[in-house]
Amino acid sequence: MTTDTTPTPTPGEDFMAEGSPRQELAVEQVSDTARPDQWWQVIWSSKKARVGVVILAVYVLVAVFAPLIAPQDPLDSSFEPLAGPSAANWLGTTTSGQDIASQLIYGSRISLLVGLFAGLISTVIATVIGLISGYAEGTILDDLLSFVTNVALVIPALPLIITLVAYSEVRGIWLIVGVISITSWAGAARAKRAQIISLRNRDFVTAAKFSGEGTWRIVFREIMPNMTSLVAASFVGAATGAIGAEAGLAALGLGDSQSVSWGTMLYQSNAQGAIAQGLWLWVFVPGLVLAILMTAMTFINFGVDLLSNPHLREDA
Amino acid sequence: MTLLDVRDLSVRYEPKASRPLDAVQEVSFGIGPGEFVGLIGESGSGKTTLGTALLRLLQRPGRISGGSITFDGTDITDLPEDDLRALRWRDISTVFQSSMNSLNPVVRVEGQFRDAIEQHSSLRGEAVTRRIRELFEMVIIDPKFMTAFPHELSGGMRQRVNLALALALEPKFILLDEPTTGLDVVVQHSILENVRRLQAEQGFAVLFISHDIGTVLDLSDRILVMYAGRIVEDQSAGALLREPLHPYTKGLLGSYGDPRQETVKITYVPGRPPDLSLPMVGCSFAARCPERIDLCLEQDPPLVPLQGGRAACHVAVLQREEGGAGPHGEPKRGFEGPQFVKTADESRSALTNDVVLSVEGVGKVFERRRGFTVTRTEAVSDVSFDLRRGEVTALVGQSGSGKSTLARMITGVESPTSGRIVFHGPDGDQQVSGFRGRALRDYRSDVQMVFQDPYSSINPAKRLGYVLSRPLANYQGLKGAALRERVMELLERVALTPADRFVNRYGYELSGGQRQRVIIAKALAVEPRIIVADEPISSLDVSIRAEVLELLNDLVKENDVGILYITHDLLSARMLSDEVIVLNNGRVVEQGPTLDVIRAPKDDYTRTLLDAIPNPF
Amino acid sequence: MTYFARKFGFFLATLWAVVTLNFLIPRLQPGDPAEIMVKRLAGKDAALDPAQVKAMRAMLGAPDGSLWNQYVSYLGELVHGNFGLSYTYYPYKVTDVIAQAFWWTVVLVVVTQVVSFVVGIVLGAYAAWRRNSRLDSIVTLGSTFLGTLQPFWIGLLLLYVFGYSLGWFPTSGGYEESTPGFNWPFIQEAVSHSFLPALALLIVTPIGWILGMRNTMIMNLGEDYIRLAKAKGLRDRDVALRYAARNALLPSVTGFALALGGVLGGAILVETVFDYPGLGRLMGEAVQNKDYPLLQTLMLLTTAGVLVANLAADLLYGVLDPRARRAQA
Amino acid sequence: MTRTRTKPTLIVTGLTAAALALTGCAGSASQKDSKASADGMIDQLTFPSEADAAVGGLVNYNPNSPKPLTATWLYEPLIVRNSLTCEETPWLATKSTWEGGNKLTFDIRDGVKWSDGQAFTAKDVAFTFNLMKQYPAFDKAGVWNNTFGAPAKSVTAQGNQVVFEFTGNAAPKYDGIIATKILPEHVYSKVGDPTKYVDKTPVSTGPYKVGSYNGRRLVLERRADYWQADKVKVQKIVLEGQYDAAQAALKLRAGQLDAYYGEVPNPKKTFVDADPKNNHFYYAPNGMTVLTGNDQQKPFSDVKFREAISYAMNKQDMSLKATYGVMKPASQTGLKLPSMASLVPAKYSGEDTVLPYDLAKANQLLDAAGYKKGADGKRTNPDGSPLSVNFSVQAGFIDYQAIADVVVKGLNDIGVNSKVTASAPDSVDGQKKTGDFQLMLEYLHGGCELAKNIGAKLSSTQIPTKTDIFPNVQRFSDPAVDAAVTKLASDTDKESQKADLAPLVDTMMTKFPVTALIYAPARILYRTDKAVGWPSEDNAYANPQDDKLLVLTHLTAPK
Repeated sequence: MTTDTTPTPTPGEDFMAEGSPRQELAVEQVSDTARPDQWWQVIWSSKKARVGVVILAVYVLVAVFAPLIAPQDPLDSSFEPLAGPSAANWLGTTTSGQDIASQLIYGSRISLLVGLFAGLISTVIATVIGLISGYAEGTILDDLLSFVTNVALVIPALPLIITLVAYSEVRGIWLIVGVISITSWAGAARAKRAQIISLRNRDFVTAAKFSGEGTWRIVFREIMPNMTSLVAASFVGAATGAIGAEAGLAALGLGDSQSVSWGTMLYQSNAQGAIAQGLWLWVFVPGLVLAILMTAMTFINFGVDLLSNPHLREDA
Repeated sequence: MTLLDVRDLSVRYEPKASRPLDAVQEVSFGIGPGEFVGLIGESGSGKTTLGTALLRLLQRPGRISGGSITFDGTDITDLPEDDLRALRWRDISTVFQSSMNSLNPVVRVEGQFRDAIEQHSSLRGEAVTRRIRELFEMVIIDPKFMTAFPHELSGGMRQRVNLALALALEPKFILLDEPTTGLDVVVQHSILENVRRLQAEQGFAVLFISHDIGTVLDLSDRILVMYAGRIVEDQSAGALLREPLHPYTKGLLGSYGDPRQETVKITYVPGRPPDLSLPMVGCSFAARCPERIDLCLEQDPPLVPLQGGRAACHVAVLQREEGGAGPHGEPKRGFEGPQFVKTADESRSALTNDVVLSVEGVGKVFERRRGFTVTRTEAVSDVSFDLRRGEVTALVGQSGSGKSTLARMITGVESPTSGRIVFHGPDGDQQVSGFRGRALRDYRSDVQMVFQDPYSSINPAKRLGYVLSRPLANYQGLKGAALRERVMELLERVALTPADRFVNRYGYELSGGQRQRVIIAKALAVEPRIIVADEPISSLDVSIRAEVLELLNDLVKENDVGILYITHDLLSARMLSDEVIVLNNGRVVEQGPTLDVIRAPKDDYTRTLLDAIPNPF
Repeated sequence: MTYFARKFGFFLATLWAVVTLNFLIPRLQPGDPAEIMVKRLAGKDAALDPAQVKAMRAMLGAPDGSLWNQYVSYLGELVHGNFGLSYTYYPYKVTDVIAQAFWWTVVLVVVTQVVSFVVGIVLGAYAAWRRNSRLDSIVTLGSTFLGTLQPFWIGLLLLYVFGYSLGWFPTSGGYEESTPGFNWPFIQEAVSHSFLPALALLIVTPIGWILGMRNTMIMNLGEDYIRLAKAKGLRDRDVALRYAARNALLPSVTGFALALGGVLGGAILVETVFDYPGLGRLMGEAVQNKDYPLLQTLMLLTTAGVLVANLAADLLYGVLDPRARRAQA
Repeated sequence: MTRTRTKPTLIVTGLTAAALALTGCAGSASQKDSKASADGMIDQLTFPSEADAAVGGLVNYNPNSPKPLTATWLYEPLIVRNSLTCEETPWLATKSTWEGGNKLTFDIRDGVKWSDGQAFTAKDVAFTFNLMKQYPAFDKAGVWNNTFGAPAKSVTAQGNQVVFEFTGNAAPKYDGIIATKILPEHVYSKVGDPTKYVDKTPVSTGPYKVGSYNGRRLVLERRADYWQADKVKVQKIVLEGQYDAAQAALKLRAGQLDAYYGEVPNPKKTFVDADPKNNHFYYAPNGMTVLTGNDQQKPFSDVKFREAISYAMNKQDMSLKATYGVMKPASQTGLKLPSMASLVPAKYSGEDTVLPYDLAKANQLLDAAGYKKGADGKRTNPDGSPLSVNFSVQAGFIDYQAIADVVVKGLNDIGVNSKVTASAPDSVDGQKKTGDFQLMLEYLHGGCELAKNIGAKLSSTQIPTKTDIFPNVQRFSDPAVDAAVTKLASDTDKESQKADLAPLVDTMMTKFPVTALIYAPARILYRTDKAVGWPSEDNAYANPQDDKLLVLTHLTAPK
């Protein structure tokens, strides 16, 4: 293989790629033309997703380095209550003398944690149920799992969440994560079921059977890797939903009241009639940062969607 | 005067995330009124892109990057969409490749005629209906199907409807883009007959795009051969058959042979077409060309007039200039590349080895329960044959003939409803019927499968090494270095060498032929006694089919494995098999040693299948 | 035939599952409805007067017997269409209570859903057709941002701006001085009172439709029948509407039915923020008051509504998509 | 801080408020109101709806239904007792007389007419109470059962008197009996089960009759033939809408509401400051928030420990953080001061019974009691085992959570390792029943029936059971105290009651069964532009929240 002219540099091309300008004698060449773009390239190719990734990165940094960034301890109630913005309290203080800016900064931790874990758990549930159900399509097992999925899908989630949270003895972040997870998986499970139904009759699945693979291995090692983009999209979607749900629950007064989150900030500020007292920032800033985070994550999902749906590419 | 005049047309795809690609490069040709022109090329050659460009239907990121298209005196290259609209369908219409998708699934067929007719003519109401009825009759479809939805029509009917739709406004030019691909040979034939008849009657011009030179040859007045985005040869059909100029054309022609002959040779073009997104020096076919000379590597041959046609080949030009006596020798008619030869003697030595699996009077009835009615479909009835060690049995028939059902029963996926299948394995005879779990898995260490579509039968998310290692790990318990060594061996065995270049590749990085080799290697991994090969070549480009056949042939000889070769194509059956079983509607209509069946077919159906083999000679 | 039997069987099975869940969930919660009622009534709950609790328990008469017996009698009552007496509005029947709130929510939800569906579909289709245009970006980005806003937060914002600062709309309730019924003053009041809640729902809901429609439509635009329609020289409008949008609409139709469940959930928040006298608020109240019969019936009604909507969507799908019709036949 | 407003769980309501709380300029109906008319009459006052019903149109005035449209203005009680000062105002009864604790006689007022014109008699009263016997669900006063005192034997009308005879001492039932709404026999005797009776056309003795109701807005019109019509100056009362704090504040500021009884945080800033001349509030101490340890478990079973931590409570801070400084630190006597000052035993009178915040003293007490401080600053139990306190707080009760933070800070400051666990209010109620808790916040009601309040709090007979929450949540048990409570309960005489109370107060002050933190209010926020005469700190003639009838008779048009 002679390579006498410099190949056009291509991102992601490895040294083995034989796309030399003179393709002579490359009788058995292995080309990279058919290789799909790497997932990060695809996501990054969307302007929206780029914006989303950058914003999310900022939030993550703020959450990780909250102790360094936040001017105060968010639970320290030793400041003068109801103070306006100042050097010590950038956004003023709450009625119980806590620093609003610090609460806002620390609040990102709860939102991101809930998003991460509730998104993960919900995605795992959805994936396992969706994959098994779809792979077993037409059997009793599928009927059963589809039934459970459909029931979970039609039951109005919010009343269910409210009842579940009201039932629980202790309200902590893990409860919220758990409740959100178990009420939010059904839609994704259904999508995955549909997807695996379209994949399970592919020849490579039959081929795997002929390789002597067991069912679990076929489902999770052979088929699932072909659904990564769908799984990723459903994870990002679930995480976004979970962040919103956590805020919603907390704002209803059903959150973990011992931790600082944007939802609890909203709840506290409203319960204290913050607007009536002129504490604008206390009410509107948490809602705004929340919406920005969720928008950013939705933007990222625009990018992820491109993976599973090449038709959507070439935009942004 | 030409109806359609294409000059230096180039089409460029510019995806944001990857390299731009010139799918069509400076193509020039013309089509006269009423002329029937074939456009041949393998997948990826740019023929469909060219067709789409002619229709001005290119979508981003593709665009016409140069040249011009003149239709009936009007330059339509940059004609505004509004002006173009007047021309569309009234003058230029089309039939697309995928008959499944080119009709709007939610609108009745009649409506899809009506909107086009009303858009471009003054016909309204009942007159339109009459016209549609007329069109239906023209393509020999009962007009009662006018009110059907597309999904209610069979594939063949749908394509006839598409044809009728294309003719609705009596256009001057119709682009047929692989209109019969995916249809049964018999149906294919009747549709093409139809096209030819209508063209003769109505005198429209046709550009017929196909990957299969056989289908186009007898229809076309003139043939364009396309390779890597360029036209490499342009000759009248007769001249092309008589004296193909470009080696690639020779390769295409060489893919066919007459199965009745004593010795059948079919050639194949090794390798794969170049990556059009990379710059190219020299002739784009040079890498695969057996007649290549040094000049081919340095200079891109222009498409020049030659022998009344045109060709883009240095060698052909030099040979003609030299009159056949020069350093480049005589022009050769055949393709000088690798070939797969089967003699009659080889075929005659068949049917002597041990039987490894016998199918005894097998029938299969499917029952579908819908409400209170039960529909019984007899997919297979009373089929008997043997599979022998080191021999190939071909199961020939169209889709729906029951071949796949038989394959499923033989691989243990389904049970016969009557008769029995006996596997004469190392542990004694074993009746094959609806194995489950462990038993099925064990049985599959003896029976393996090669699939029709090499594109979907390799897991796109896994490296080849992994794909090949799984059966070894599962059935032979190999691990670590031993496993890896065996994987390499397998790759070498199917000539994917050097193996270490392939072992970490993904399936989609390979060409179709290479992929099919991987599948074969995988089937070989467990050293099975039987391989069921379900149409292993039908989705491959014509030019490389023989390559896979040859490999299978070698395997039979060397590994002493019995192959059940399922196909609709008697030529490949002749090349590969020792015994042929012709299935029609689930019944065996003819069965016997391959040569006997092909040379002296007793059944009409067998004859129809034989006729369907394109015979350019 | 089987198709319908299957659908209906599933409908019944789901209904049963939901009925059972509805029965269980409220009972799994801590708290005694009588105590809670007394707390709320007395207005100084911590001084829980045992005599009053006793009286209240005698009045509400619930819950007694084992969970299983309660369940059996619950099912029996349901079969007879007897949903019991509301604890909160004792001695009114649950059905009477719900009847009061029913139309408020149904009108609000149906109007907003239909409007947001139509708006979403139209905007989504247009964005896909004019893909990558400025309008496409505005629609996609804007609806994304609005769609991630929390409904109650939006509610607050609207209340503040339009209710209080500008004073254009009333800020709470469903009406004021008029008498409910089919009379002009009432309709006027009802419309002006519903406007802000409807707007709050409208801001948040179309995003799903817009993005869903846009994506399916973009996918459909790549289909051969669209190319053929263009090749036929049809006008853009015909291609966009009759070919692309008509097909892209199909998945949204089933989505529409499923979304109803979510909307009813969202209505709890919005109705509460706006003090709107509908089912959502009633449900919030029922949760607070542990009004089991009311809560059960509301959840049953909601889920049954969603189920029926799903069934209807399946049937509608058959009408819209001839391919599904054959599968049903 | 009573849990007066409905803050638990679903508090979206809170949100509304916030937005509403802005400028309040949505003028409408009640704006075109009434100025004082010449005769000192007031045209109309608007109060929030009493039935906090989400749906209108379900009319029911039956005073014993869970949510009548109004429970205040139609049916009347026998006697109104100001729950702050415990002064009684005769109402439908002119006089009550105990004979021992077993027999109670009411003199029924003459000249009272039902709103349908029929005369009100003692028979109606006897009928009402006998109805309770027949339908226990009606027996909110517990007359016929043995909660707090012996059940009744009979209730009979004797001329213009009604005589209650009990099987034993029933003195603590007095509060419930006098507050019972009297029903017309000629109506309620014909309706079958009165608990299931939907009373749409009330026949009542009260100052108002129903004018109109459109499902949302209840208009009550003054009865000219009311028995004390001369005292009622308000022509029309409108009950409309349910508001949360901020919403109410707005409505009040805009003059669309004339009084509001729920919690409004920071009433001074959100309401009074907007119009100091007309806007006023009165948060009367009505009980107190107490810190309740489980007295049957370590470490709260140790009196010394309870005493020590009582000094670590920064009540000023709690007052500030939880109530914006409105509610004052509470007296450890368990009595609401100053309104019950007269009941404070001589031993403590003149002394400041509010325990000081004194960490040094707390530390010193703990050291002395053997709770040693380890190297890490954390104390251990006297037996050396680790000491840690889990504080269950009702999630969503913002003021409780604010107090809890201060409590935990105080405890940690003296080396008692503590943490807060927020649980659903209902779960906390569950813990009250099971006793499965260490420390929580709770309410001690300062009602007039001392035996039912501070008495019940300390009596071992009032420890919660698995099914019922009784007041002695801390599970304090002392036979001497039980005896004192029994004595107090059976006494009907004020002076001897005071003497009976002394050992209970002493127990509070020395045994610290619970630690008093800050007072909890009975609230009113009101406007004086249309009516004056509202109760206030200076003139606490009525409990502003509970005694609305009494307040009404004091309202006059401003001069």
